[in-house]
Amino acid sequence: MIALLIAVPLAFAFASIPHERLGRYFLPFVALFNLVCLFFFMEPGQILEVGRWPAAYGIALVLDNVSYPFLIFVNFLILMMALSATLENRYGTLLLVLTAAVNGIILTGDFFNSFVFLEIISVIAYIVAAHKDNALGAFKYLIFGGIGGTMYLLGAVSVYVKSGTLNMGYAAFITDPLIVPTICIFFLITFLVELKVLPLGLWAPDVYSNGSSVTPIALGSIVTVSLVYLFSRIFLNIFDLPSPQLVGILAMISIILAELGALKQKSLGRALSFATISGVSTVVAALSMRESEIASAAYFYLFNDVVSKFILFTLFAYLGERGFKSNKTAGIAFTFASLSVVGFPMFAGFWAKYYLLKALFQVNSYALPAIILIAAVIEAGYLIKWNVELWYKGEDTPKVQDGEQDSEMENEDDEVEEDFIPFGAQVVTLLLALTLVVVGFMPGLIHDQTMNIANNVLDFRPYLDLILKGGM
Amino acid sequence: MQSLLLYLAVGALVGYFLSMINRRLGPIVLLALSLYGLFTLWNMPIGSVEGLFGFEDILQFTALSKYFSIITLIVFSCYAFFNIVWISKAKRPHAFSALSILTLFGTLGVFLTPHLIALYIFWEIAVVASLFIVPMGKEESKKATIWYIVISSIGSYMFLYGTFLLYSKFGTFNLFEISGDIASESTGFKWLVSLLLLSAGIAKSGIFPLHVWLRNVHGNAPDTFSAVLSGQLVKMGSYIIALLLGTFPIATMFSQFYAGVNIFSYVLIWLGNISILIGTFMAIKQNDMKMLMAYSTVANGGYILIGLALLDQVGFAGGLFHVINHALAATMIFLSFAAVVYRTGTTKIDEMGGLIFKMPVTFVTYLVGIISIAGIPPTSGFVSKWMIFQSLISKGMFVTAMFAFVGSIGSFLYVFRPLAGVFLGQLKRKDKDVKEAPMIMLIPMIILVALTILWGVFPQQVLVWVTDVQRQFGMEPFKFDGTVLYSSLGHWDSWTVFVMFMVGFIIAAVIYILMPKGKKIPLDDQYTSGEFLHNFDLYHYATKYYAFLEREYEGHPSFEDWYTSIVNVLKAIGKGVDYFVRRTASAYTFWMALVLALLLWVRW
Amino acid sequence: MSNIIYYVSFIILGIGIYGIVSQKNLFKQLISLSIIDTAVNIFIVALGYVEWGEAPIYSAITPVANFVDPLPQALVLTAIVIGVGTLALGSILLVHINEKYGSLDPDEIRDIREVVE
Amino acid sequence: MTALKVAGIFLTAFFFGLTFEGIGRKITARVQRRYGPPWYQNFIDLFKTLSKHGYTHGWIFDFGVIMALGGIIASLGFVPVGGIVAFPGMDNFFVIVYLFTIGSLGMAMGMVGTGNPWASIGVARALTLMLGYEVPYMISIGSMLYFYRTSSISAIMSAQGGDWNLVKFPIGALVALISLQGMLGKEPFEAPMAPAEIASGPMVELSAKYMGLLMLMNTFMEFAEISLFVDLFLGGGTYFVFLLKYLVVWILVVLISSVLPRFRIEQAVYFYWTVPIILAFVQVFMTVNGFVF
Amino acid sequence: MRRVWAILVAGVFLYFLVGQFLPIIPTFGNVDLFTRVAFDIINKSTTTNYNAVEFKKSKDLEDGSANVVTSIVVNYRSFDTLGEVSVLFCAAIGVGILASMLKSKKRIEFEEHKVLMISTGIVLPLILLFGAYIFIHGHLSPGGGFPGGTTIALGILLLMLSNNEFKVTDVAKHVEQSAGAGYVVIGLMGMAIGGVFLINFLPTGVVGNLFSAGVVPIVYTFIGFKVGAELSNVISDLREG
Repeated sequence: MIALLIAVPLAFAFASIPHERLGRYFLPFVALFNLVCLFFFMEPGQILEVGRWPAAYGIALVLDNVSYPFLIFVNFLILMMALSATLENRYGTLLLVLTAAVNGIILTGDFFNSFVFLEIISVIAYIVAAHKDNALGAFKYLIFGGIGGTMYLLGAVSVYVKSGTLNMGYAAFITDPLIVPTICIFFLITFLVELKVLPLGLWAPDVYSNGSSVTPIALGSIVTVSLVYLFSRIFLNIFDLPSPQLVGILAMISIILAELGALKQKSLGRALSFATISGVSTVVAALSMRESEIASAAYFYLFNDVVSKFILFTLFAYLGERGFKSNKTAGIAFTFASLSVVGFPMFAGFWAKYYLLKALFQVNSYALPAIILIAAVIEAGYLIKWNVELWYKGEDTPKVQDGEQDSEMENEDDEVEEDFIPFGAQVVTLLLALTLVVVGFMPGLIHDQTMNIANNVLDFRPYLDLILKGGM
Repeated sequence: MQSLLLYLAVGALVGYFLSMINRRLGPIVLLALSLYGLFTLWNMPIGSVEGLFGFEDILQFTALSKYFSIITLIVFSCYAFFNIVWISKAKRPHAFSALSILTLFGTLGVFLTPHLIALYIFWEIAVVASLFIVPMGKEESKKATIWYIVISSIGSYMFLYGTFLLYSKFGTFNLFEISGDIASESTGFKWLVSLLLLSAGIAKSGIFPLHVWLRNVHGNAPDTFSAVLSGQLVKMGSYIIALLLGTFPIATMFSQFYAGVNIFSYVLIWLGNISILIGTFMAIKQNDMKMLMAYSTVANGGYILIGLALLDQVGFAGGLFHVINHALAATMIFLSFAAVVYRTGTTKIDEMGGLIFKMPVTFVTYLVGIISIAGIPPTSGFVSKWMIFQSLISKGMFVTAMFAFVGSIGSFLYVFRPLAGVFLGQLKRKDKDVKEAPMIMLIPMIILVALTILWGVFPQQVLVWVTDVQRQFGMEPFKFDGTVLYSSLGHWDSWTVFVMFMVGFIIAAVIYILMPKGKKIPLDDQYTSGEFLHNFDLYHYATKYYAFLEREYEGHPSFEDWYTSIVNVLKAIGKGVDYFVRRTASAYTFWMALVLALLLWVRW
Repeated sequence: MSNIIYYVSFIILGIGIYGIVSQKNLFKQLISLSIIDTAVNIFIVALGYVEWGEAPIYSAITPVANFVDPLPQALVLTAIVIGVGTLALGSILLVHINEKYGSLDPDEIRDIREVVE
Repeated sequence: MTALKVAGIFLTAFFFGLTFEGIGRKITARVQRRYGPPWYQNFIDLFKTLSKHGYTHGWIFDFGVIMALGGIIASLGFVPVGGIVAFPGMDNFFVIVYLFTIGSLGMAMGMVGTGNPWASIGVARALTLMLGYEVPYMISIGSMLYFYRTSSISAIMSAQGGDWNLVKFPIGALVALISLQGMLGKEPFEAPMAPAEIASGPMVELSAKYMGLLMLMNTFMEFAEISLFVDLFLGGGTYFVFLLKYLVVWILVVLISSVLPRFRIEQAVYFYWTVPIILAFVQVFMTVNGFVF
Repeated sequence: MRRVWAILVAGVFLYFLVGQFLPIIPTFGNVDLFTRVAFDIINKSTTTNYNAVEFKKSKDLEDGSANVVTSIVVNYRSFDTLGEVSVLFCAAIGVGILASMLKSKKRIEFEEHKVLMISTGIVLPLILLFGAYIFIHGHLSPGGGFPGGTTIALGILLLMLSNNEFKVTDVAKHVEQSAGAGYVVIGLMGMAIGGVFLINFLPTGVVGNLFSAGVVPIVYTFIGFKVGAELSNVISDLREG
């Protein structure tokens, strides 16, 4: 039953070959189908042994309290992207396979299987990255991701050599203090590359800033979320993170460097890419603490960051050189998203920062909060700058943005410019912006979920029980 | 309180949509709300506690809250009243009104809650709402917005950090619960927390290290909103300072340094001194009248800080009293500027002149405003200055006293510059058909003038509030009896002074009337050392008014440049990062290996 | 000296990394990447070798099981195909780069890009 | 009773102020080898100017003049003249100092209101000079307030009894004297008026009655300021002793002014912010550490 | 300088692999299979009790293919193979997209060669036949879907080299689609019949017979067709430009 989440997208992908644009029309329905399945026909706590081979021998798909919310979130993002992005021919098919792959990488309980899905994601990522004639960035990513993939393969194989099986649950019985870190370093390198933690994430800005409406969202939002899941599954649940302090320090450096890089940029796209780097680095830094409170806050932060960046990147892709003068809705969404990224109150971002700082201070960690706040100051500076610039673009007499509501000025009713943002994108961005506001007023909506995830991801027992139970 | 805040939150939306119908309705809504709030809070008993949005006991109405909320609401009602006409010049009236209401909402929230996180939330709401009003001003206002947000964020994030530090120690966000236990912590912790929490107030009220944003923001913001910025939003910073200095047992937390003043207060006092110096001398050389008043705000923020940091019977009261004086005076002055700009359309001093015969009421407003700023009796400005001086002298803090004197005398210089340049002197030919500002604009100014003089002659009402605050913080309240004000160095009677002033004035007037009447001649008929006047515009002495004084400190260091260069350094680092980004794959693997080696190194 | 083959695969791996870092030409870097893949595959297959073991196929010659570990071989089969996909993609990307910048030398390309921006 | 005292102070200021000014003019003339006007010349000038028809430049001009005179009269009421103390205890130093500024502000406003650049320049200089002399003056007086724990002039006056503060606070007295020279606008701190340079600055547009009123104001101002000095440093004394001391100080001031040239304005400010301020702080240091003779 | 860096980097890697990684893996050859799942897989007793497998004798085991690697690839870890197929699929699509995005549409022409043309006519059927053989006997002998498909694609390449007129038509695309969909459909059929995705729902005959091992040959046939079609697509895309 769980396999449908992977099989159905694949089947539609294969079926969509003969006509070039067929995949585009399949994509939203498939995502919707996945969501419906997840909501109504599946509940966490079930395992599927593919081909009914016992988990140790075959491949087991596990749907537990950790992967369930992630699946919902990822499929929701895919649905949003399917509605908002403009897909060239054949991209629909690729994104269908991507859907299958991210669902697979979240569901699978097998190291080598996750490697295969990782490679699918990477291959699609290379293609998507080459969008808008950005072959060079894509090639960088290919070289880098290729090596990362190789490292992951080495890790998986050494897990097999040491534990005799590739299953994640059984792999957890490797406890030799000499072996585990060595294996984990292989995985860690892959994740540092794929999660764009500087200095390994240097490929990201060139890839994200190609001005496509697909690339940054598919890679920056969807893939990132699934990989953060895998990161926490491997390093929080199965193995111990090797030298967590070092990872934390690395991520902090990455935060600051990324913010400075963003501060310098002259194009909004690159600035946003750097901002994404710092956001994900924050999540990694927080996750490396291995505390349930902090992890929950980190997932909240991830939620806010991904949704806001979704809005920002989409609007950036459509804006091009134009400002918000002719399109207020976009402006509102953009402003809300940037405010939420910076973490102003009454947006989701504030609660993300609030929970994160609170949890960090409870374990007496004082460096990361300082870093986060410094980064927030820089972020506030350049994001507000971009807001103002975009609101005033091409206006001889300055007109002002209004942060709260959308307003039509009497004196510009007569001049109506053409609407350059497709309706779908407008609706989606506005919807997501409103989501940020709603979450800002009712943080419990997300926080309960993230607490649930964090509590489950940090104790290994239920996962192993599930695998040992076996069955459907 | 809860209902008031809710009305304000809803009022923002209502005001927005009403101003769709007619843009004048927006300010009217704000006026109604502020008057309602003034009525409510004036009659509210001190110490009443309420919840908000389901959080229990999150609102607490202390004496300090009452004092500051009343100031805020007075300022805001005058501002709203003024806007009813001015709004027609606003860039985008709906948003303007709605955001103004939201600013009021945020500020009142700040004043009403002792819960640090709630305070932070309200604070940021006020900041963001005002942030989006600022760029409605001149062209430079866009850059000003960046200054505003960055420095305000620095302050508020330091505040947040300190808040969480306290939380990690004491497990509560309620300031009043914390205040008791903090004295027993380690010295470093106390310094850190106090400085972090105070830095929000320092950034907001434009104290020395973080004063650079005031010139840009106050100078370029929409004309009437500058009044709120300088008269009210800056007072949010003073509120934080007063709250923390009063709530924390600063006197017992830190060791005594000099004349019963502890070392921490002394650091603050020195910040205040530097602010006074910078504010005064930078204001003297400004040619833009709004920027000039912005720097005067810096100087007065220094006064308030000094007064509050003295933490004694007279000085603290003086600082608190100075808050309301400066609030009223700055509002008056900026409103009169707004009226002038409304008619003439410029803020450069040397582009105007002789407006007094065109807009007399505006002139009188400005005159009383500057008299209060300069602290001359019988306006209320003198009362607070007298308190601060008395306290400084009685403690023997003569260096600080010197700074205070310099600021006080210097204020004569800079407030006189717009007076001479804008209102007095030769009327520019381009302004010859300028009219007095409309009636609606004059009424709030007149109200403010009346209040200033009233509280200058009968300061009891304000002193009652101030002494309530002192009692709340467990200090010895300021001693006064009717209009007689006592300090350890003697007393004076504002009423007597006023009477004597009247007597002298009447004597002079009598002499003037008895003597033969003078003949009225136009301004351009005067002593020109035998020359014939060709251009009367040029005959008006307003450019480089204090050139001979400015020459003395031309090469002064500019903190704006310093901060800009810091930003440039950061950008240079960012450029380095970007350089590595642009390298192609070959460099990356090297980095990867580096990380690998690092991981190993740490593990061994 | 029994696990000489490990060393061989490691050396090939090192050659690949050396190629990636040292070569300016992007195509050579791609080739180096696939060299690394190959080295890893060799290594993995070597991991599964059992002394005197035979190919894991039941046949007339080997009716009973005395096999090497088949699972690494299966994994390598998958890994090879994935490597092929990556290689094909990389080559077409290089065609694009060469068409856009007229060069495969990263330094020249960077100069061109800075001129463009 | 208070009213009578105030009236007495006013009359004293009027008659003796004008008389002493006349004597001062005479002394200056003698120093400059001239014959000089009679001692009652100022009365003549005053009544003559007051009785003539003058020219006005609009209501702010008139208002400024009235405000100037009114402010000075008001502040004069608080100054103890020898035994005559109108408001015992309430004659607070800062009140008096700030009441003076009303007069100055009124004069500045009225004069600039004439629209004559000379007036504006003169006022600007006057204010700048004020920034110079007020600070050391207030600091040195402040040290006395700190010593006597009171800021009431009459209290200090009576407290010093026999031995004058001139002896107790010699340096402070010196600083106060230098500042007094600037307050009175006498050489070497005469830049604001400077008849030959900026056509006597603020006074440039004055005619008939306005001139008279300002002369009166000037006289009262000098009287008040010198009386302050006498009260604070020479121990006031009974009415006639007070007047005697007053005369001495006045003659000293006049002699100094009649032999010295004029500082440029920034020179004056620079001077005030170096020498007198340092001296004032020396005095402060001595006072705070109890070195009072 | 670059080369110094390069040697340094490679050195770090080797240092890590030799110094850190080598000690924790078993020395070459002495692997003890009992500690690995491979042992049960070889003896086809992951779900049943252990009994030795004998060629051409033992029947109806849990998995019937004589080639153990095949049994792992297509049966035990068939899910990996599905993913693997989709990797190749995505790569092919990507090459197609990127090739179609190229500005300069110039087709690579080869010079006609008589010998090549004639010999192609002779060799091509054999090649195709051999490819088919490889993937049909994937469960008995070395090889399988991927090598077979590759062989077929090589035949297509030979055809291209031999005559310029030849173009890969949309037939390839349809074959690819139907083959890929077929794999998934088999998986779903397994779900329908056996209740689990990709279950082996056909009887696994005697080990070593051609008609044995349930769905394995079918899947491999699909894979063979799919891979062949995909690779020929890739080649033609690269050529057509």
